Formats: sequence, structure tokens, C-alpha cells
Amino acid sequence: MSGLPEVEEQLDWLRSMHLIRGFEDEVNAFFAKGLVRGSTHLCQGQEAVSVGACRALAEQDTMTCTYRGHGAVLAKGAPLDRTFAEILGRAGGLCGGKGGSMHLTDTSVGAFGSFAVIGAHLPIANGLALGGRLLGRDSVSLCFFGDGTANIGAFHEALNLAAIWKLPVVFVCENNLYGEYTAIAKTTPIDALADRADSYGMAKARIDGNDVGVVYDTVTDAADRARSGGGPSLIEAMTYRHKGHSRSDPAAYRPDGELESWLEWDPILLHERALGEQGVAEATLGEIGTAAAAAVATARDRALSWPEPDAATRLEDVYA
Amino acid sequence: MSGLPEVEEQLDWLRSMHLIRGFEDEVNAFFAKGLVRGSTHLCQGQEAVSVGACRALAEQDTMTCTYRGHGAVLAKGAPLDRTFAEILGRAGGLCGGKGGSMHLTDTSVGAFGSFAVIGAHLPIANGLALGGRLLGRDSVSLCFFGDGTANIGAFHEALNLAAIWKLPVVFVCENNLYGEYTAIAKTTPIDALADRADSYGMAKARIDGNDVGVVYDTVTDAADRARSGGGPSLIEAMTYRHKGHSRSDPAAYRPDGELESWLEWDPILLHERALGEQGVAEATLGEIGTAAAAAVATARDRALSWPEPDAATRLEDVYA
Amino acid sequence: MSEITYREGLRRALHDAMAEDQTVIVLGEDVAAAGGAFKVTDGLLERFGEDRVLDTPISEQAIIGAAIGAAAQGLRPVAEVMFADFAATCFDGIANQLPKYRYMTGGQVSVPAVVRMANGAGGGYAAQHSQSVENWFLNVPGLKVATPARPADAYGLLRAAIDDPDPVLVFEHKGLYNAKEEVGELRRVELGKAAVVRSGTDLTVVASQQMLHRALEAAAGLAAEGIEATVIDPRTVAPLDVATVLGSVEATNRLLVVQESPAAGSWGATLVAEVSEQAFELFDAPPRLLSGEATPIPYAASLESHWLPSVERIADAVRAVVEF
Amino acid sequence: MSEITYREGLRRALHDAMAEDQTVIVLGEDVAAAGGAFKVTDGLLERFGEDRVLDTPISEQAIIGAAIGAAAQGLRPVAEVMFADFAATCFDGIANQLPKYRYMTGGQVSVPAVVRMANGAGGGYAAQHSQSVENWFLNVPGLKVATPARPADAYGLLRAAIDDPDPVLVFEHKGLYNAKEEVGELRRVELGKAAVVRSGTDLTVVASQQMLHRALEAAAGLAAEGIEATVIDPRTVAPLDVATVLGSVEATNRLLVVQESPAAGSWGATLVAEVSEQAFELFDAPPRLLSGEATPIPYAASLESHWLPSVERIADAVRAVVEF
Ligand SMILES: Cc1ncc(C[n+]2csc(CCOP(=O)(O)OP(=O)(O)O)c2C)c(N)n1
Ligand SMILES: Cc1ncc(C[n+]2csc(CCOP(=O)(O)OP(=O)(O)O)c2C)c(N)n1
Ligand SMILES: [Mg+2]
Ligand SMILES: [Mg+2]
Repeated sequence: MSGLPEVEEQLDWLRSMHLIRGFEDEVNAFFAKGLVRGSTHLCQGQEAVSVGACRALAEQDTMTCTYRGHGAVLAKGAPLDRTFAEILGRAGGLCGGKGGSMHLTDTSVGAFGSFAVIGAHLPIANGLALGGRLLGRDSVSLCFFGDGTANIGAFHEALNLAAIWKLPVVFVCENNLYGEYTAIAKTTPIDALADRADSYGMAKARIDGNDVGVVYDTVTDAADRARSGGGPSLIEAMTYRHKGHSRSDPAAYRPDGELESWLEWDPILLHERALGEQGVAEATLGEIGTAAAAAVATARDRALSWPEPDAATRLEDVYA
Repeated sequence: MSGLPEVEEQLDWLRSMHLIRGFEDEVNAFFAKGLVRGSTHLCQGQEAVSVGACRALAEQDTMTCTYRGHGAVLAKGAPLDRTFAEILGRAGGLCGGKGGSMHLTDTSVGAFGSFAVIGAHLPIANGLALGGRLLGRDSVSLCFFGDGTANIGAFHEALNLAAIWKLPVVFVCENNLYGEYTAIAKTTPIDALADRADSYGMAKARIDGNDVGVVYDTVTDAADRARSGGGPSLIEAMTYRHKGHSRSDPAAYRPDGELESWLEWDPILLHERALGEQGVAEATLGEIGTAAAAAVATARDRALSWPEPDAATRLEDVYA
Repeated sequence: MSEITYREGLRRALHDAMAEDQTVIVLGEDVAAAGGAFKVTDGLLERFGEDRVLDTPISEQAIIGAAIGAAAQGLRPVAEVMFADFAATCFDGIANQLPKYRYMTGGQVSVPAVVRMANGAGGGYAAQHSQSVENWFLNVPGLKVATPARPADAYGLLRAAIDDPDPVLVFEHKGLYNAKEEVGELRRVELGKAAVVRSGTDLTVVASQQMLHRALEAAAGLAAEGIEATVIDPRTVAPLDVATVLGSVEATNRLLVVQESPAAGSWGATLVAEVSEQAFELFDAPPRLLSGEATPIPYAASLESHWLPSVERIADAVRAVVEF
Repeated sequence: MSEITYREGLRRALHDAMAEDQTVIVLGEDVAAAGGAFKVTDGLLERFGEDRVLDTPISEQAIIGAAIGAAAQGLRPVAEVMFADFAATCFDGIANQLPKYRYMTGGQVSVPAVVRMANGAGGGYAAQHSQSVENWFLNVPGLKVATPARPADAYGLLRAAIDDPDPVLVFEHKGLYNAKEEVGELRRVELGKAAVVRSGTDLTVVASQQMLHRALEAAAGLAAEGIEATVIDPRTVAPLDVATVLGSVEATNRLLVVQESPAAGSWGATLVAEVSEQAFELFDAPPRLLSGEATPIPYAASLESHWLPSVERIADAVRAVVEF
């Protein structure tokens, strides 16, 4: 354990988690109004994983994630307004409206893409690590994915290659207990996914993914090890998504009371409590929430004011 | 341990290993004469895995294997002459000359195919197990593959599915220390591949694959467990191929003395020694070798006397 | 007569096939308890039980492999690959194993497996969830490929696919699940037979799935201008019913093919090549192929709506062919 | 002038590219210590070291992913997928990630990766090691696809592919590795430009890889009969140089396309469709496509030799087109 950073930094984690929560709630509201096309996958309840992990990175590090990546991309530093705009399909969106909710990318902050085919980006995360190493960038490649993803072939190939090449990758499995509508126990014959690291002689940890400090700490250690040539890690962060899998899912498959008990283990609540214990005044915490709500509303309105992309741009960006 | 069967049965194992050894030596000679097309992958040195595992099966059981499957298919009961003929591309071959060395198949004896894309048949072996179970066949699906195959995605998906569905599959990894020209340690970050079973909560064993009795015993246990609903197993059988990877490989990458020390641990020698210890006369052992050589020569000559397939047959068997 | 949706056509096909034949099983991600991401397998688990309706892990290679092996043992598995784009993750199973198993073994193994997948752009699912990928499989002999466009055909083609002794890929279209049609008694539809959906003398339009509906809409509008189109749904793109198209072109002497996917390596290009080769002298105008654009599929409405051939663009293409 | 083999052309391209540009790396199964299953990467490890020449596990998905990510960071990876048939095991990487990464991100990410794979029947490698699979990728916008047939082009196309800022698939042909050619100074060959390899006035034959050589042999024989063929090598099948073919057909008014793979969904069918659409009135005879048969590829010599278009069958097809 490397220990927690200054309180100011920890307050910033809270800020970031609030922004993500507020962002996702707005996206949810967009749905209801028919403003979002296709599908979208919200991450309320998982903010501590995104924030704790991304804040443990250095500037030159890269991050890749999934269709459930709004939080990760924002935590890595993408601007709220352009992220909203991408989901709304506006010209000012991160990807000019070409990617949408499932492909949020902002390479200027090291967010190297959200991938929508399960498992596809784990091998790509290896490549980012390899490229960084050969180019002398001293960079670590952080890779988020879900529990259900631990059963696809690309997971296995990626972890094996990362291990044998001692690539600077930190694999973070966000175990939110479900892959779509199916509980993990129905598809996975073992309890702790982190133990799959043993198949590759890889460092592992299974942690409370709702405790942002624990996530920060664990990823910091893993990133340090990766950067110093110690190879990759597999971190299983236990967490929970408050909403259904995607827009059309009322999550009726959840046992009674499950959501409620996780709501009591909400990452924002937990972190507020931790900060309180470190002596931060309740008023300070309240102000952070209020400021975040205002920032989200402003960004939302700005994004909504932006135009749709010009149709001609659809023919650009296929080739350089 | 279920213990060894009668000596008569064990003598039959020896017979079978001799037949495979003789067969492969003949195929090697065919190459030299330009009688085999494409590539071919010999299994001299690995006979105990093929014979020990296949003899542990019941009649209704199925077996799938790889391009290095001559031994497996013969051990499962395919006739020598038609197997030769397939490799020679003759009409009387197991597959009518359509498959060749890499696709030997004889469903009449439960040999459900040799597959040439690494990993492809592990998921198919699951299907054979599933089909057998649902059709009430009480069958076990035996699946052979190599050490290098433990790094491909299909391996992971297949073992996970077999475990979660408790399918009656016995996965036998023939660890011959090399995948093509590369030693396993260069591509695989752990020592014992059998330990990958832990990722699936699967039964495992790592055994001397050159000891036919040990193979028989281990596979018998695994097959019993599978048949009685106890789920799949992963067995890593340590062995060695005496020849290079394929026709064009002189195996120059081997450390000095490695082959020589494995030749002293030859499965046929080992089994002859074991039988001697059980009181079988040396003359009996010698006769078995001689009879096998004669049987191979007869089958070879018969296959060589058969015609090539009629060109029109190439258009058959695409659809039923 | 009653009205059913395309989804309902598919759903009934699965129910009827499973009721009639004990060897039919269904497997895939969330097909059992959840009834499928697109609700096509709804009610199967309750009716046929968990031995025959199986939820899988997110493991497309394992799904296809299980279907192949089970089929080789004598079952008739219907595997679901949720979005057709994900066929890429189990491409080896679909392209190298499924269609070659019978042949490589000299006919020893039959593989009566069906793979269902959801095609289609237009819904804002972006580049990795919107493709129509039947064309990936055209160059792979041994696969039959169905692309139903209408509810009764959805039923009939899926039934025929399940009956077929060989592997069949059934591409459903996400944009059509709620499309409705009056149907009589639901029946099997022979694989490899196109349907002449509309008859007209001025040109032959061949269009599949979403494009069939747009072509019909365009044809209805053009009738007011005095242009009468024959509209043909190929229904299966492998085998492709070239004979029916040729028969129609004999009467109309003009051909427009409309498809959602890009042109290169497509069934539409294959059809144009085939008819050009076989019946060159029939044509009063060059045959024409109208396709989705040669870019990945964009997300924003203002982009994706241009990517797909619209009713207007189809109508324009018809006019160009007729006025040539 | 000196004589080199096709393999040597490829090998030199890799050596020269790695020597000129530090960002070029090579990765794949047995490419380093063993110099490649087909010896194309021979000597690279010794010259450029194990940081830049990397042996991988048998993990095609990991290989392609590593290439994509490394390219996104600014390297120019050249990945080897040993037999082209194995592209099926990493199809998602090649078809859904590699060509869409730039587009989905609105141009933020460049992916200058090359994937080399060995095509080709004729050697008795049977159904899973003999396919020419460039057609699997035609319907995937964002990929350039090169299919060199001759040593100098092997060099030049691979150099151009490595230089290209976008993903390029290079399909080598197993049957051509030992093919020889007199070459002058080796140069890059622009992607998307066909080569007119032989000039004649009676018809245009377009043929790639092994079929180019057979077409040239057929053409040489036919010259004795007074038939003079233009023979064109497309060199890249995406983009397909339709203009060069059309230019030639303007002079010959007849077209025969010859390819090794089956017809459906192929570049040959795409070419026939394109020229029929664009230049219908040029033709004095229907354009014709001669292809490998629509079956998996058989093992035995007596079967496989019929599966592939032979010199005789090509000559027959030429005669049929010319005499139409
Ligand atoms: C290859 C592939 N198969 C199936 C899907 C459909 N799908 C989208 S999300 C999802 C569940 C993923 O579960 P998990 O990895 O736990 O991530 P979570 O959604 O819980 O964040 C599935 C099956 C897909 N996108 N890609
Ligand atoms: C997907 C795929 N990648 C690569 C190959 C080429 N190849 C054929 S055999 C082989 C080595 C396999 O090693 P192992 O699994 O240890 O089996 P062994 O040959 O030692 O029996 C490779 C890489 C292949 N056939 N399929
Ligand atoms: Mg999950
Ligand atoms: Mg091996």
C-alpha cells in the first residue's frame, strides 16, 4: 500500500465522481427524450473504479475501456461538453459524432478508445504498452473491462502475451456481478476472477471497487510495478451498476434487496464518509456536489446547443 | 488410481504403440519419396498418450485431435491401410482423399476428426459431449491438443464452457515441449499447463505421458468422473516428439542431448520394461514388434496399390 | 389471416421446430432466462427447459463449437450470435470448421447447425454493432445464407434452415424486428428461392432486408410517375437464385440491385457479375448496384442517414436505369 | 539486373524498411528465431534484435491487437499470420478494429499496421491451409489489400504497405515463394495501381497471384493460335484499379477475370460487376469470371488439380470469350 495522497487530491476524486454521476443521470434523461441513438450503458455505482484507477496514472499513460466507458473517459480527463456532444451525435463531439456512446475517445488526454466488441481491446491495450515501451515513453497501459469479458478468448490471449512480454499493462476487471442479464455465477465456474492471473504468473488483487482510495492505491502499485519492468497485473474491482445493462433493461433479474444494499455501499457515500473521517467539513462536501451539478448542467446545455455534423464528414477519416 | 488391467490388455497397448511407430516411420519414408502432399506432423515418441488415453474409452465415446493425429486416430481404431491411403491421397482413404494427413477421421470408430487450425476443435469437443449427453448416449468426449494450443483463445472459452456446463470432456494436452520451433517457456509464463484448470475450477493432472499405464489410469479416472456427471478434466501429459515439427523441420533448435535423453525414456521401451517386470517373456515382446512391423508393411502395400480418387468426387460432400 | 411481426415469425419458427423435433436445441448469450437480447427466443426456456435452451458465457467461439459438435452427434442446434458484427469473434468456427467438416471427412460428418445473427444499420449503433455481414461468408463454400426481410419468410426460412442437413446462417435484421405483415398459415420457405414481391414491366429491382422495404416504397412512389418495377427479394444470398432474376430481366431488360452493405465483395456485386456473364444480351441498360457507402458506419443521425441508401436514392437509381 | 525469388523480394522489403525506419517492428509466430514458417523473416532477428523482431505465442488475436495498439502509439508493426486461413482466428481484430479505429474516433488514431499472410492452394495442404482469403475482407471499408504475384511487386507492395498511414493486408502466395524474376533496382509500388504485364489486342485477362502466372502461360500458348491477350495483374484488390482494366477493355472489348478463390463475394465478381456497370457498351462479348470451384479445397492431387483453374482451362475460357 502506497498510502493516500493529500486531502485536496482526494476532494478532487469526489468532484470527479460527482461529475460522472451527474453526467450519467443526464444521459439517462436524454434517453427518455429520445436524444440518444442506438444503445448506451451507464456506470452509476462504478465511479470509484474509473476515478481511482485513472488518477493513479501519469500523463503519458494510456487508457482503453468499453462501451460502458463514459466514466472512464471522463475520469481520464475528457471534457464534459464534448463527451455529451458525442453521445448526442453532435459535430463538436469527441469523435465528431462518428463514434457515439460506445466509442468515446480522447487521445489528447490518453483515452485511447472505447471498444464495443467484448474483449477486443485487451490485445490492443498490450499493443499500446508495447508501443510505449519501444518508443521510450515510459508509459503504462490501463485497460478496463467487465467480469463477463473474462470468459472470452481475447482475454486469455492478451493476458498471456502481456505476461510473457512483461508488458506495462494494468488490467482492471470491473466486476459488477452481471454480464448483460446474467449473473456471473451462471457463466463462470470460479469465484474470484483475479485468480485467473495465476494462469499467467501475473500479479493479482481483488479489491473493493467502490472504495476509491483502495482502487487508487492498488492501481498505483500496479502501475509502478509495470513501469519499472515488473510486468502486468490483473485487478478485480468488485462493484455494482445501479442501472440495468443498457437502455432497454429494467434489471428484473436482480434478487430483491440487492440494489438497495449496494446503494448503501455507494462509492460517493463511502468516499464522503472517508473524507469526513479525515476532518473535511460536511459543507465542503456539499459544495463539491453542488458545483459538480452546475458544471454538468452547463456542459449539457452547451452540447445541446451544438449542431449535428455536416453530412459530408461521413466520408472523412476512413483513410489518412 | 484405478489400477492396471490384465496383462493381455497391456500387451495390446504395446501392439498398438508399435503399429503407430511403424506407421509414422513409413509416412516419414513416404515423404522422402514425394508421396505425401502438403505437410505432415509425426508423433513418434508420443504413442503412449494416444494409446493410453484411447484405450481408456468406451465404444460410444468420441475422440478429436489435431494435424499431429495419426497416432490418436489409429489408437482409436482406424484401420492402418485406409489411414495410409488417406495420407497418400487415395480413393480408399478414410476421407476419400479429401482430408489428407491433417484431417484423418473415422467416425465408425469414434474418431470424429483431426483439426488443423490450432484450438478449433476444443469447442467442438464440448459440442460432442453436449450432444452425447442430450441424446442419452452416455458418451465421453476425449480431446487431444498440444502445449502451444494452451495459449489460444479457443482453449480458454472451451474449458470455461465445459466446466460451467459440467460437460463430459477429457482434455488431454500433449506437452511435447515445443510449439513448432519454439520452446514452451518462450511463449508461456507458467510451468505446469495443467494448473490452468484452476481458472475453471476443473479437475487436473500432470502426468508422465510416456508411461502408457499412467495415461490409461488417469484418463480412466477422468472419463469415469465425466460420465458420472462430475465434469471435465484437464490432463497434461508430458512427452516428446522424436522428429521435427513437420516435414521441413530438422529441429535444430533443440538443445544438445535433449532428444537422446528422451529416447531413453521412449514409451515403447518403458512399456516393454514394465511388462517384463510383470513377467512377460522377452520373446513375447519381440514377437509383438515383429508382427506389428509385418502388419504395417502389408497395410502400406495395400494402400499403395489403391487408385487415386476419381476427379468427379471433388464436387461431392459439400452438402448432404 | 393475422398480423404478426418479423420477431414473432422467428420466435414461432423456434417454438414450432422445438415442439416438432426433440433434437432441436437453442444456445447463446442470454437466450434462455432473458429470452434473447432481441426477444426472439422468448418463452423457449419456460416451454422446453434448460436442457434444450442454454445460456452461455460471453464466448462466441465456444458457442459455435458447441453447435458444431452437437450437430455432429445428431442434434439440430440453433446458435445465436447476438449482433452479426460479433461473427468476427467466432469466424474460424463459422468459416473454417462448420462448412468444411463434412467435406474434409469425405462425407462422414453431417452438421445440421443454424447460426442466427442480427444484421443492420439505421439505428445508431455505430461501427461495431450495425454491419450487415452476410458478405463475409459468401466466398466460403459449404454455407447457406438466408436473409429474411418479411415476417412469413422469417418464419419459413428459419424453419427450412433448421430442417436443412447442412449449416445455414440466418441473418435477421434489427431494423425489421417490429415490421408487421398479414400472414396465412406459416410454412417453410425453400432455401435458394427468391420471391417476386412486386411485378412490373419497366425494370427488375433486387433488394434484401431493410432495402427490400425501401425499394417497395420507392416502387410505389414511382408507379405514380408511370414506372412499374418488379421487386425481387433474394431471400437467400447463398445459394443465390440467379434464375429467378434472369427470368425477370428477360421481361424487363433492366436491373437494379440494392443492398445495405458496401459494394465490394458483396452478394449484389456477385449477382450483377453473374447476370452480366449469363445474359449480357438481355440488357437495354447497364445493370446497376446501389449500396451502403464504403466507410465504417457512423453514429450520428445526420451521418448514418446518408450512409444507407434512402427511398429517394433508390428512386433516383431506378429512374437512371429506366431512362438510360 | 539480378534474379531474385518472391520470398527474397519480401525478405528484402522487410530488411530495407527496418533499416530505414526505426519504428518498423515485426511480430508473429516463429518469425524471429526460426525466421518464419516460410522463411520470409529470415535474418531479421540477428540484424535488428529482439526488441524489434518478436516471437509470439500461438495467439493470433493477441498478435493483431498488439499490432493495432503499437501502431496507435506510432510504431509501424508488420504482423505475420502464418497461413491466411488463420485470419479467421483473429477476424475481429482485422475486420472490426484495425479498419474502424480511425473512423470511430473521428480521425484521432492512425493505425499504420501491416498484416502479412500466406494464401494459396495447389500444394496439398487441404481445406484449412490452402485458401486465398483476400475476399473475406473486401466488404470491410478501411482496409487496403495487396496480392503480389511477382518478386519485384512483392518487394514494392510490401514497402508501400509499411509506408502507408493506414492498415494494409498483404497476401503472399505459398506457391510463389520460389518464383523467380530478373529485377532492376527494387522500388515501392503504389497501392491501387494494376500492372499491364502483357499487351495484346484480342481480350483483356485480369488475373492475380498464381493465376497470373497461369494466365501468362496460357497467353503465350494462345499467341501461337493467333490470339493476343492483354494480361493485367490487379496487384491490390482493394482498392481495385478499375480504371486500368477499363482502359484496356476499351481497346480489346473483351474481358476474362481469373482468380484462385471461388466466385461468390470475390474481387473478380466485384470487378466484373463494376466494369459491366460502368462500361457496358464496350463489350463485344459478355465478361467472364473463371474461379476456383465452389467447394472446400480437397487434399488429393487428383482432386486439387481440378479445383484450381489450370492453364488449359484458362486457355479454353480465353477462346470462348474471343470466339463469342
Ligand atoms: C463479442 C461480443 N459478444 C457479445 C456482446 C454483447 N454484449 C455487450 S455488453 C455484454 C455484457 C458484458 O458483460 P461485462 O463484461 O461484465 O461488462 P459490463 O457490461 O457488466 O460492464 C454483452 C454480452 C458484445 N458486445 N461483444
Ligand atoms: C490458429 C493457428 N495458428 C497457427 C498455426 C500453425 N501451427 C501449426 S502447428 C503449430 C504448433 C502447435 O504447437 P502445439 O500445440 O504444442 O502442438 P504440437 O505441434 O507440438 O503437437 C502451429 C503454430 C495453426 N495451425 N493454427
Ligand atoms: Mg459485468
Ligand atoms: Mg507441442
